[in-house]
Amino acid sequence: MLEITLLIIIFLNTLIYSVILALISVGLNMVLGVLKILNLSHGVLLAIGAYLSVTFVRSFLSFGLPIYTTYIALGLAGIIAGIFMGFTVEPIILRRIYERVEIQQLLATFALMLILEDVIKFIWGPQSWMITEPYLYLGNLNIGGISYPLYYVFLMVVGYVILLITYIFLNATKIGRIIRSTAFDREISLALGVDVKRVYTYAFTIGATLATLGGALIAPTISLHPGFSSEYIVLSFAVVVVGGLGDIKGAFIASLIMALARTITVMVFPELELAIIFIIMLLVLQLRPEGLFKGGR
Amino acid sequence: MVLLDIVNVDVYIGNVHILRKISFNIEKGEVLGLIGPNGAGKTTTLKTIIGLLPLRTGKIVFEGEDISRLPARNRVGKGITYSPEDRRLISDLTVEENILLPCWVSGSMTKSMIEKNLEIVYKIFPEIKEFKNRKAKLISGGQQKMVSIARALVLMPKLVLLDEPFEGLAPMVANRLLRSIEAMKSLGITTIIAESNLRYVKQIADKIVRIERGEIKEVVENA
Amino acid sequence: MNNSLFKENRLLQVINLKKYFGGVKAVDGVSFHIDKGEKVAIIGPNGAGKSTLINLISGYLLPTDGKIIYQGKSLEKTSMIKRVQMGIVRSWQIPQLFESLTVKEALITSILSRNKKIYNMWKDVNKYMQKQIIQEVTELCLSFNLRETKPVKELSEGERKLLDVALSFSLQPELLLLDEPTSGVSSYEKFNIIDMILRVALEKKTTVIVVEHDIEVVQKYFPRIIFMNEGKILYDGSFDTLMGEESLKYLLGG
Amino acid sequence: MVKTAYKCLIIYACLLLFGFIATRHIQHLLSLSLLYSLVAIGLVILIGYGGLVSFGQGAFYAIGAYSVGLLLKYYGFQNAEILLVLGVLITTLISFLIGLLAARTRKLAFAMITVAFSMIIYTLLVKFYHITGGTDGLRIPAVKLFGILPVRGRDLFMSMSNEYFIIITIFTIILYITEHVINSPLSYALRAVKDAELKAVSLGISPTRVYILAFTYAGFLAGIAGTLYAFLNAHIDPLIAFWTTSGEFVFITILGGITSIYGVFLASILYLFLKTYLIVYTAYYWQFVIGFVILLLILLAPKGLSGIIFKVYIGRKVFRKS
Repeated sequence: MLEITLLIIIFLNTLIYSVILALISVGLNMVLGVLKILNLSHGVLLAIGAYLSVTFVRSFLSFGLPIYTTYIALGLAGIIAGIFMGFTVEPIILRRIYERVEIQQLLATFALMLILEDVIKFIWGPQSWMITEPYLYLGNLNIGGISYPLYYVFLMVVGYVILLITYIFLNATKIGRIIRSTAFDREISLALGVDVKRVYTYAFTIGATLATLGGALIAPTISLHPGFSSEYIVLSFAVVVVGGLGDIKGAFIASLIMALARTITVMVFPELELAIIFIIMLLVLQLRPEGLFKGGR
Repeated sequence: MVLLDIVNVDVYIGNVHILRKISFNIEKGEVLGLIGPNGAGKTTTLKTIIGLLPLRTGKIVFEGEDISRLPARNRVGKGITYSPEDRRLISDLTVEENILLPCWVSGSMTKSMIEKNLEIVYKIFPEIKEFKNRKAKLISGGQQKMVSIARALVLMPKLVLLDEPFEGLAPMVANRLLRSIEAMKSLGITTIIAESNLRYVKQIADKIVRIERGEIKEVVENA
Repeated sequence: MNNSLFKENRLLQVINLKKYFGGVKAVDGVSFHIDKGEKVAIIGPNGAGKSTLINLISGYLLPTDGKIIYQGKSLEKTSMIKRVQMGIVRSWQIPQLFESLTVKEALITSILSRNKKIYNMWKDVNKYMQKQIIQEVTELCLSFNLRETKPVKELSEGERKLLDVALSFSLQPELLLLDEPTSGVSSYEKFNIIDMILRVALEKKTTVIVVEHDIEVVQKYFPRIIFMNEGKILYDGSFDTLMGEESLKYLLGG
Repeated sequence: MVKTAYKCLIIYACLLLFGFIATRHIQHLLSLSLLYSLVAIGLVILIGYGGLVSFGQGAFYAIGAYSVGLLLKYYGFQNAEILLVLGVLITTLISFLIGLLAARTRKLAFAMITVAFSMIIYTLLVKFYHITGGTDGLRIPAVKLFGILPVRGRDLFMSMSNEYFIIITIFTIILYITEHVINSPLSYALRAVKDAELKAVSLGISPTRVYILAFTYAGFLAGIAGTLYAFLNAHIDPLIAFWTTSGEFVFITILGGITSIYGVFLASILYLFLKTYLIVYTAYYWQFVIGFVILLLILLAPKGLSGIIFKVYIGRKVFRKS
């Protein structure tokens, strides 16, 4: 009986952690695939989504709206933050560095990360923030005598729905396919008449929105403090490397693998909890530098 | 009536001088063969016309309008399309999605227009229909070549640029492609074919331009 | 002819060499041999497998099947760097060069590599600049009409081709493989370039294999021609007996 | 080479002189800047000459520092010179091993491998807290160099602090050695591989071997800087291994113009003083200002600080001619 409980919990933890990893790294990899820029400030987008949802949830509650509306607040915060960042950061900054050498691109997005982190501090202050209402409202689930927060299940379901919508968007809509073809071959897309500038803005906005939505979803589960997101960005590097640079589907599968590895490591050898993810990444870079799933593209 | 006029064009890639003062023109409805060995500058010429490479001096005039500084997508909008030498299909889209891509991009085409054009394309290349739902990476090189040309035709352009269209095609298919180009000609489509091999071009071109080391060597009317 | 003498003179032997890329037979059962001091031009239309053959001999690609015997040693598994040390040196069709160095520095880098001093990180380069090396650099620059102090990034396309060849010669190769040394240069420069290359090769007794598509160049400079098409050798001999120039031009697509 | 020796001696003399007049606080800052420039000088070799962007130098910095900390705590080595040598040896060895893994990759993959390594070190330092002290870090007592000179304190001439004296001395020596490295055959090979890897191979140069050597040297310098940091700072914590520290090193290198070791020397002084005073005056928003400066520099002056200086210089020359 205990074994089954354990298995269920491993399963749930893996899925939950993987959905967070996937939301941030699918977006990161999409930006990398289309714009050919590794956006070091992608992690801060997650933070912005999280912080904005604090504001939204707080104001919803202060207007006296019932707690269940805070879930709408979370979604709104994620989408608004993503669209706003997408339509400002890409046209104002990234567009100027496409022709530059890699190191300058990296450094520019690094600078952007520093700036955005302080903008967060400027708006929300250096103190910690918590919005536990949406988390507590759902209560707990009883799994074989162990109580398990239901909000995590909610997070997982919503996260997977968002990923599914993204998948459908990229595979079944015209714009989605145009984005994919631009990622695959920029030059030929130009020759087919694609407005590459606009595609870049769209792709970046979608990537950013995935991250901000991810931030909004995890916001109720953690205590937000400045700089909390810089760990997520390096985690998503690892995912992106394992999945293959620019490979969106690969990033999703790699998120699952990484989440499983982490969940198991936490139980067996907790000191290696995060290290294991980077160790897997190192191994993959050595054995299959193109990523695990190259050829399956 | 001159459709496209190329006047004293110089093109550099990096610091390398690729095209040296090239000039030629093509009449509306003509088929022009651009002939020259490997590395002579044929692909560069086509890429310059479609707008993938900038020219340093000279100008390109299309239907009386100087298009030298227009971005590629506006040139496509004016009715110029391009099928590259190395096919360059989007390998995880299906064959039909690849062909439809330019229609989706253009945005101004109605569903019925797209369907009509697609039908014409399938009439020219009937075998594409058989594998239209397969992923582009899963068809053979010759088939990819056909799809790449079909993709350039689906917009029913005024001018189509074909880079080595016969390369990799079986002789039978190549002959059919010749017939297709003739059919396109009767539809009023003007064609520039870049080839290193005279064999097929000789059979169809109205005019042959020979290019070597980035210089136009001769322009001959082909009887 | 005395058989052993014949063998002594033999530099390279290629036996039934094959290179397949998936279904594409880029080189399909090629055999020939080259003697010391020969000057050979490989010609053929687009996609005939000329460059692939050069890539196989230089070690940039490994063959699907077949043998490459160089000075009596079998090369199939030897790395490119090893082959360079054994005296097989190549140039590339589009010269990639060291843009941040000057002509002189590039040549010195190459000579230090030849002398196996290139990995030293504690000693000043000037300590290696004995008279003999300085003289060697000067001579190479003279032969190829290059100015020593000129930064590589300021060279013209013709000069880049020449530096590329000069770098190859600075390794004192036994066998020099040149992939289209005149492509990309204007028609009035092409004879000049081939002229310089062959003059130095004669002086240094270097064996040269050139991939070339310019019929005029081939006819004027190369006593032996290998004609390839679709991965196979169709002809190996002197230009005169090959066939009419017109039909050749047709085949090459000129 | 004589000229290099003079150059280094002059710099040494200036730094020495400065030590007599500067306040303790300024000396501390300058010492820290010199440590940063040591790491950045390694990056000049790796990025500027070799074209490989390492976002993992913070890890080697941390390994140097923690080698000292752990050797002191668990093995009780009291001789600073032994700690220094061991710390540098350990770091160099590890950077050689990581170099073996990383030298096969290029560009983004290389940057990511180094980030990954950095984060492994960081998480290990945090999670094995019973050994490393976790996020609280380790205290480093002032041990003695050659049994006489404590690595921290003011036992030397006038107002000069011991740590300042030790650091400027070692810094000058490294500067001198690095000048040699930059004029060595390997540096030419590095530039050759960076510009045209395939051509370098066809001249018989092995890119992997060249990159391993360069990477190891950069790790060696970061190791020296790290061990000295432990002596200087009395307290070390895992944040120095976090990837953003490595980002700072990369920034300094670019600010200094990527290929100039004197450029990064100036850049690291500029950066650390700027950062320190920004923290003093703006408390929370120093990152904003620094990020803004980086972004402006990249958008307006893509060649970095020495690029700007170069532009001004060229501008004058042109001006004079006309």
